[in-house]
Amino acid sequence: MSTATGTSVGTGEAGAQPPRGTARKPATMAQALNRALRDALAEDADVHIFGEDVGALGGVFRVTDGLAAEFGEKRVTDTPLAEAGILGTAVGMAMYGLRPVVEMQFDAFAYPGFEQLISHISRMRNRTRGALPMPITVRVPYGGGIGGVEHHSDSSEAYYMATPGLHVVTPATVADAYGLLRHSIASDDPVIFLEPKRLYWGKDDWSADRPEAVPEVGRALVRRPGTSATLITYGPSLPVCLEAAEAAARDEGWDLEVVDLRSLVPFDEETVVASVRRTGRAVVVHESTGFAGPGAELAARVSERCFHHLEAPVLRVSGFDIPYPPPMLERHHLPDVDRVLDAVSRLQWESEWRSDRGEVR
Amino acid sequence: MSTATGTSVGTGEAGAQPPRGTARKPATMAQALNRALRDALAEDADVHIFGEDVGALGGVFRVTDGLAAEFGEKRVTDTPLAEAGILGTAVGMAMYGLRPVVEMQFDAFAYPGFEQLISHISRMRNRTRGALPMPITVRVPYGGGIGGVEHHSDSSEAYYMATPGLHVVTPATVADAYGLLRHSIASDDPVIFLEPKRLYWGKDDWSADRPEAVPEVGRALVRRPGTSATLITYGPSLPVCLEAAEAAARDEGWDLEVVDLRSLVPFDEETVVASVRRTGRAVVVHESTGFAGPGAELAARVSERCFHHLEAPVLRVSGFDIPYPPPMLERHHLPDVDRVLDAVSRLQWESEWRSDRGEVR
Amino acid sequence: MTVLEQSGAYHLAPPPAWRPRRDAAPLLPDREPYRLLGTGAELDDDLLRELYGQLVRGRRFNEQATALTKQGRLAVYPSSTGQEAAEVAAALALREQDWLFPSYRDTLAAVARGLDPVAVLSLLRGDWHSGYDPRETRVAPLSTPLATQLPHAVGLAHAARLKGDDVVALAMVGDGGTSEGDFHEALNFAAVWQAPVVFLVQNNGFAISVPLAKQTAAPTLAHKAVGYGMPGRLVDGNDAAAMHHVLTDSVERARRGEGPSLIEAVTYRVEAHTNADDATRYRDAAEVTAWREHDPVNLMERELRTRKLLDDAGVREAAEAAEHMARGLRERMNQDPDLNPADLFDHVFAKRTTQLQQQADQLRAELAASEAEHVRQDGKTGEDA
Amino acid sequence: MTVLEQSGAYHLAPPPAWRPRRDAAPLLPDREPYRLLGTGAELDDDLLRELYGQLVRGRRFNEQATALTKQGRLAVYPSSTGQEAAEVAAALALREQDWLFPSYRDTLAAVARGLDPVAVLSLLRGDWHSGYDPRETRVAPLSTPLATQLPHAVGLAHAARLKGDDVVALAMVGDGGTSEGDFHEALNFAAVWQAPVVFLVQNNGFAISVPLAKQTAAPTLAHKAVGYGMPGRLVDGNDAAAMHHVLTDSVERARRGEGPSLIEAVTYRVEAHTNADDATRYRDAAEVTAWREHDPVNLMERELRTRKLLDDAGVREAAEAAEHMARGLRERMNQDPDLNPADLFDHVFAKRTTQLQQQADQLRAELAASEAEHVRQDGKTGEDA
Ligand SMILES: Cc1ncc(C[n+]2csc(CCOP(=O)(O)OP(=O)(O)O)c2C)c(N)n1
Ligand SMILES: Cc1ncc(C[n+]2csc(CCOP(=O)(O)OP(=O)(O)O)c2C)c(N)n1
Ligand SMILES: [Mg+2]
Ligand SMILES: [Mg+2]
Repeated sequence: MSTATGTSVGTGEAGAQPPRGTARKPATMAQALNRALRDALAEDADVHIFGEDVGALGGVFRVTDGLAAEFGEKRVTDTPLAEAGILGTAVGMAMYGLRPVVEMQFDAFAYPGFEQLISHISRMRNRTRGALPMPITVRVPYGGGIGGVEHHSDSSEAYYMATPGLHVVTPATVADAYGLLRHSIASDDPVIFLEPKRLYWGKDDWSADRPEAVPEVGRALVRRPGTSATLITYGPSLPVCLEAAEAAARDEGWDLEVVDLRSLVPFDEETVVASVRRTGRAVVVHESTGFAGPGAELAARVSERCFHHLEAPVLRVSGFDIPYPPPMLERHHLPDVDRVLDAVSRLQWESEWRSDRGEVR
Repeated sequence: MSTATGTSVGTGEAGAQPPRGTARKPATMAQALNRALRDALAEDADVHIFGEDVGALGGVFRVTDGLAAEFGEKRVTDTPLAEAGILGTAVGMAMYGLRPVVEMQFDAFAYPGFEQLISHISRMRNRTRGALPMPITVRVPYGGGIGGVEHHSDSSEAYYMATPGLHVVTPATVADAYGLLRHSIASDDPVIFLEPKRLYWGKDDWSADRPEAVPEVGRALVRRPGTSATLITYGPSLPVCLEAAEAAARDEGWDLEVVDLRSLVPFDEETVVASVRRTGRAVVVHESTGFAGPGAELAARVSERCFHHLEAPVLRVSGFDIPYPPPMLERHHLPDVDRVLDAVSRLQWESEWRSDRGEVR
Repeated sequence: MTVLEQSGAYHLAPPPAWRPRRDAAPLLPDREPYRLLGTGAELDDDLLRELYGQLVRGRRFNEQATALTKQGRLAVYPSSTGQEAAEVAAALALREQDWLFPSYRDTLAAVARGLDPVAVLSLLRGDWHSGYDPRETRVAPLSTPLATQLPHAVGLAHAARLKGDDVVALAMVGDGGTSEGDFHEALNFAAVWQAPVVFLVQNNGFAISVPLAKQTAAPTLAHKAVGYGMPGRLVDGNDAAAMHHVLTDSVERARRGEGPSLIEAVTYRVEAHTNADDATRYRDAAEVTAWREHDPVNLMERELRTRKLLDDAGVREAAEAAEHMARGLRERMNQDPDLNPADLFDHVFAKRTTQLQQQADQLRAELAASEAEHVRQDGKTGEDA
Repeated sequence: MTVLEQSGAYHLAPPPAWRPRRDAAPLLPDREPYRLLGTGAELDDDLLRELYGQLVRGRRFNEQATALTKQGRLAVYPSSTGQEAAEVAAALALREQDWLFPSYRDTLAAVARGLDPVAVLSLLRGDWHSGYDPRETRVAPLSTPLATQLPHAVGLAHAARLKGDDVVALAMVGDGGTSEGDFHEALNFAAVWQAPVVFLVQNNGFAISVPLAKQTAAPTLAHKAVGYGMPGRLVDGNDAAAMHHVLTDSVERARRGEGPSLIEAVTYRVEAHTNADDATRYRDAAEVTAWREHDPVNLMERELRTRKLLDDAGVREAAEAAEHMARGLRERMNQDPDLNPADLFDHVFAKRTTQLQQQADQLRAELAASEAEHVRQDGKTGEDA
């Protein structure tokens, strides 16, 4: 598999192999998502897609392309332009047993629906002691790097992570785009499904007709094994981290492990902690703002759980603590390979690895 | 000063002394807030208060009691029932040079206004390169412990902290309630002013006519100096921490330092880091949920900045990662003295303090 | 504002997309609230008797719940005293398979629908956020965030229609709630989808302390319907017969696939907003007194007496039935509910996450430790005494 | 739905709080879009000429901006081609001290108001989020989140009134934007406060791909006004004279303290939603062709010619003026804007926080390092070459 940036991405030790004899050819993440929606619609009559421009247009990113034509307007429906209305009616549809899959057109346009999301979607199951589960998938194209003008490049995962009752899922590979979206739609819990906009057109070899199985939501994957330090990342920053790892191996002799979280909630503490305990060093990488951003939880948790194994403080590489910049300045904001490598270089390499450190202290 | 729980709270080394000869008598936090609003209205004709029930009723917590009668309906205005409308019109009023002070009736009822808050209030100054500052104060009664039914006890500070462009302020004492609210209203930046509901009726000795000056927004205060470990907290959890510190001193011989952040944004890294470097141990305490909650940033930052000074991992004591419980179960959720002490006891006291540790490694 | 033909005029086709849309006139509400009581209209005797019984029980229920709140048995109670006609009619207008979407004030509508009152009071008692199974009862949880239940009702009604089921949703909201964006979005979705929903606004004059005049400048709240392309109906909300008639009419209209309606019930909140509120701060006692003259229970009693369907014995009988209900409620509410702290972790997700499992274990350990402590202390106290 | 008096009827006073509210009839819009062109109405010659010149320049501006987008000089351009009449009339209806609240599509209204086009295009060019000083120009930043600018306009107009200033706010929104909760809340606040605001909805038939019929079931969008208690006006949005007349009328009404209005301009989005959109996916070319027959520039040209206010030379002259404007725009837009990365940190708060200062320092160091790297590499390349 190769990602948008041309770096090779393996499914890692936990990734299932594709079925034998299946033709794999280059496919974009957008195509895989489209296929996942199509297959979900075909397999389960309770799946309904609706949102702004998801019908004839196929969505502004064409992720729902052709679905209205194939399944009709009752299954794939253009709604009035109102995000709280979309999420609110999704609640009612889920109450009646349907499985709504809705699209927020861009990350920042999910904000009008936050009350429905926080006060109802995330809490209805709990409110009713399990009587009203909310099998709703909220697809949100997120992140920057596509030259979008204001409000088109937010990374809002911190809001979702801080809301108990929501799953927060984000694919970084074509196979995961398909597999995680299918898992999410099948889930009886509400899922915020974050689609990295700048990976929409990234290609991997992939079999649309027999998509390979991917591990369930809640499992992180080691995308590149390594021994020197762990890069903890997800979504749009995975290709950046993989590229950084290659550069580090080539130029500095550091062998970096790269962990792709795949879901921020549930959070796969086991995989992450095991990796950092092994390597003794960690950098959390994402493009969202840093202060109280998604990386705060990751860094705090790793710092606590791996305390006696850490050779250096857990560092965070992220966007700055600013509103997302205009297109002409966004490259300064987005963490790139250099910024990742710079953080890695600050991991106090002068002190040596002592595997027994925990015991010694 | 004594707080609701009866624990003595000093303003610490940075707190200004009250002016000589001023009568100090017991006052509640609600009274101090009311006085701050009154004095702000009296001093600056551009200050306008509006929101749901802030007029004749004086707000459901009586914080605006008497203000409409004193300043008239044009200065203190009941609005239609619509939080996005309240925040959105506040933006327009601020554009015209007014200084709106608005009330969200309860924390969870601020959610309908999140788009206005995130997409406009927090960004308008940046959007216009400083031409349109947003001197808006959004008062939000927050937190639980008052037996409120669903949606009446949320702690939503994580959302605000993750939004660049907002100040996030929260008083824990009567003097700070007055002083920080005055600072906030005078600020040219938008402030989310979080009022701990369960401290509204807590009393301190305080002089309404000559309120003592308090340090500016962005300064943390050491409320109790100590040497064994630092409790980092704010708002409703300050009294809990002070009580825990007294109990620890009495029962275990631990001398705990208690830092009251006063504002989560700006974050006073200097004061917090200095304290933890001194004590070598830290526990972050708040009642909001833990996962991706406010404490995540605090713990991550302290872990990084104090790495070589830490004798134990930074621990977090918080509410559980669940929707806020119903009144009859909330006591299980809220961090209490025992839960704080339990965390303190897990700070690996068996290892000894080595002030030279940073150098040794 | 039509411009007369003048010299220099030439023919200009209208804008191509322009086709005069649906006529607005039939969507406009009556000029006065619709009423049946006192008009001598032909009405079903049994229905009137049924409404009366429900009104008397409803009033008693409100009084009992308020009393229980004063005794600390409920965390809070927003009473619907004075609004019983709308509450009861909402319940009776629905068929078995229909859904009710109540707000926090509409405990009574759920109870009148036949739900266990103790289960309905769960939210306000504070033992859990909701106490009944919405799918079994076809009553959504009482909704606290204003107007947020309205899009739920639209989604559910739309889903039922997609599945070909005969289900109507009736959603209740207050006058204050009409100002929220969710009200607007819900009505718009309903009209565009022609979903089988009825929106019932109880205009009780106040949103806590804020009177209607500060809430809206609309001619009536029912006029809001026009902007969505649905009929608006204006009804005397204290006239249970009128409420029942208009609600049934709208519900059956929706059932026939003719789309949603908006009903404004003009009524009055006789008590304070909740037990925690002090209504003297914002309204005159005189206003309340005037409304007590237009009490829904009294209006129905008078109607029945006029129609010779009720005598003193009948009144006594109804009061006794209500008293019986109240006694049962009191007794059950005076028992402490069964609480299980593990519930806190079990319904956040379908399956506990690792973190939630850890936290559940932590709480269990804490509770065990504090129980042990109590036992120890009780032992001590015993010795000391 | 009135019930006739029958035997058994008795007198029942109306519900006490009930007073028939404001009459709804005057709030209802005309049945057909209001028009002036082609009607032979008496109109001001200078105004017609002014409108014509602005329309021609506006059209040319749209074409030029679209061309610049194709050349990569703008990140995106949502063209108002076909909607120039509404854009231009909005600008001209305002006085100096009034405020305009445009949406992302309303670049032209700001330009017609006299703002520097390069500054107005800042958002769409991508050098910053907004390029002019709103207080100096009395034009709010182009708003992207739909309908969110409407409550801003209400707040500003209300604030001006509180201060006793003579200021009206004109807020622009699309047909799609009327479905958002913010539209509802803004109109309601405006009506309750009787704020001097005019809401102009450009109904251009589509919200990206979604046609009006899927957006609303209302008789017209102007009918939404009734539900707020303000007048709704329906206008042919391609008739610049009618637009100017109705807008001016509403603006002056607001100025006199008579409250807000809602205007629906019936028009059409001739181009795709933006350069990134493919309109063939959701509409027929025939529809577009039909609307081109109702083009706002052509309509005005025809009117002027009919009135003998324009000849071929005049048309040529207007085209040349427009071409001159376009050339200037092209030249200036072809120069790279001055960018300063430090701007990223300077306006988040009044004062940089410690953290922002650290981050600014970090970026400065990164940029210095990469510049050094470039110099090194350029040096090398120089040697290699
Ligand atoms: C979104 C939201 N904002 C604020 C509140 C707080 N609140 C609870 S009831 C109420 C007044 C509601 O008035 P109305 O809609 O007329 O209903 P009524 O209480 O009269 O039945 C308010 C402001 C809330 N519950 N939800
Ligand atoms: C809150 C919000 N949701 C979604 C979008 C994405 N979006 C941009 S323009 C548009 C369509 C707007 O249609 P309309 O209001 O009719 O204006 P027009 O583009 O026709 O001028 C959409 C959905 C947005 N900008 N803001
Ligand atoms: Mg009310
Ligand atoms: Mg449009």
